Amino acid sequence: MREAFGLDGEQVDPPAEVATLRDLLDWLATRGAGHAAALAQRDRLRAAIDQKFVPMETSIAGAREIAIFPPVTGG
Amino acid sequence: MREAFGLDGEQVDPPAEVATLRDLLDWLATRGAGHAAALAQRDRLRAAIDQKFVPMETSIAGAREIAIFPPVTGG
Amino acid sequence: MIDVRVQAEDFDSGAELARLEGLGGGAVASFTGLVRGDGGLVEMLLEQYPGMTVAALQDLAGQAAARWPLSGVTLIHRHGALTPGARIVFVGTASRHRAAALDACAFLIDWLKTRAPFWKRERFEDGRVAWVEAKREDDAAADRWAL
Amino acid sequence: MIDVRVQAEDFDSGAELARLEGLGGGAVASFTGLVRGDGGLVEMLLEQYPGMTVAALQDLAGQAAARWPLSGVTLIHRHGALTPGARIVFVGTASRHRAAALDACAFLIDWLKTRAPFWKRERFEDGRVAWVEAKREDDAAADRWAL
Repeated sequence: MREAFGLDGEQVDPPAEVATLRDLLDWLATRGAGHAAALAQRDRLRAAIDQKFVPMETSIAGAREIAIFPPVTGG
Repeated sequence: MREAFGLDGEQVDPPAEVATLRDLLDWLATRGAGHAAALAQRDRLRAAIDQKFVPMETSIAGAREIAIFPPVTGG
Repeated sequence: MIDVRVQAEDFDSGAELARLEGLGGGAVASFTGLVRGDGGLVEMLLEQYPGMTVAALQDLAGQAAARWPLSGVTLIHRHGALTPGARIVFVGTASRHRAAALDACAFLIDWLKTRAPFWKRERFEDGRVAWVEAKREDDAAADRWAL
Repeated sequence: MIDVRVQAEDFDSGAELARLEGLGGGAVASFTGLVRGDGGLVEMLLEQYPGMTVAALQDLAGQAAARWPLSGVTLIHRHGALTPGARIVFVGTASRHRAAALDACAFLIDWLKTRAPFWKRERFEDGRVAWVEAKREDDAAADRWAL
């Protein structure tokens, strides 16, 4: 993700209708070709809000740190 | 088994109609109260011929050593 | 007794096993994952999401302890650059009952593969570098433990 | 690499684990069974059928190696008088794949429980001595591996 976005993290201020993580990904994908490509296989991505894994339906209200990951490959 | 039979092993010479291990157990059970009691739960017993586990249907022809066990409890 | 560690250094799986055996539990199961040198692999780089990793592993260990009667759980996961043959991960479980120890151990490694924030990047002899792709079969293995 | 041992002496499960980890297999699973001190147990006496025991364990290890792609199998089973906390049995498996190592390890301990010629006798604080009864659940656990 980091390589596809071309950055390690960014500060964003999404519009009010962006309520959930899924909304946020949809909105981020509109912000340039790199973002759209990185977010193309969106159904495989996972996300964490303030360092806890959460489903894509989760509200982003009040979130300080949102992380978007490709599928993990630990273990 | 050893305690129930009251012995560690015995030399037997069963009649010709005793063909399989199952026949042998049936025949042994007729040889006294201790034997009959030890062999009462016959369907739970296992047997080995010449130190290999075999099913009760196995022929005892040519067997040198036959061992009859209660269910094992190793591991 | 839950013991979770995320570290760059190697660990002594034999000592971990002995510690779990000393808990008086009757049954101890373990799993060690190691780097395979397939296809000319020279190095495996394990990246993590540092703020989250220990908490995620503690959560997994806690879920195992809630599902099975365990007297001990040890989870150790390395990060950083690892060479072929190196230990990556250790899962150890102690219980009164063998099924609980074995099942909890298998559960933990399956869930680690799909729910712990680690990513692997491989570097090969020919200079090629590639992120390891998540496997559908790992998702399937993890899903069999779903409630 | 199949290594089967039947012995009265204790063994070093950590060293066994390290040896399996050194085979380059990618995945190592282990199981250790220990004497539990339940109900005032003072001693567990493990009897075997000596002429048969090693061959029976070798047969089990061979069956595991035929069913899963294993680079190593270690089976150690003790006999004689053991006290609470003592190791009874060690099963270790190495493979390229974690499922093969884990499944083969679980298979081996399940089949050891029902197909290896060992019998346990327990002696308690109050002087009581009793043979351990085979458990129906052990038969069920072994049966799930039937072909």
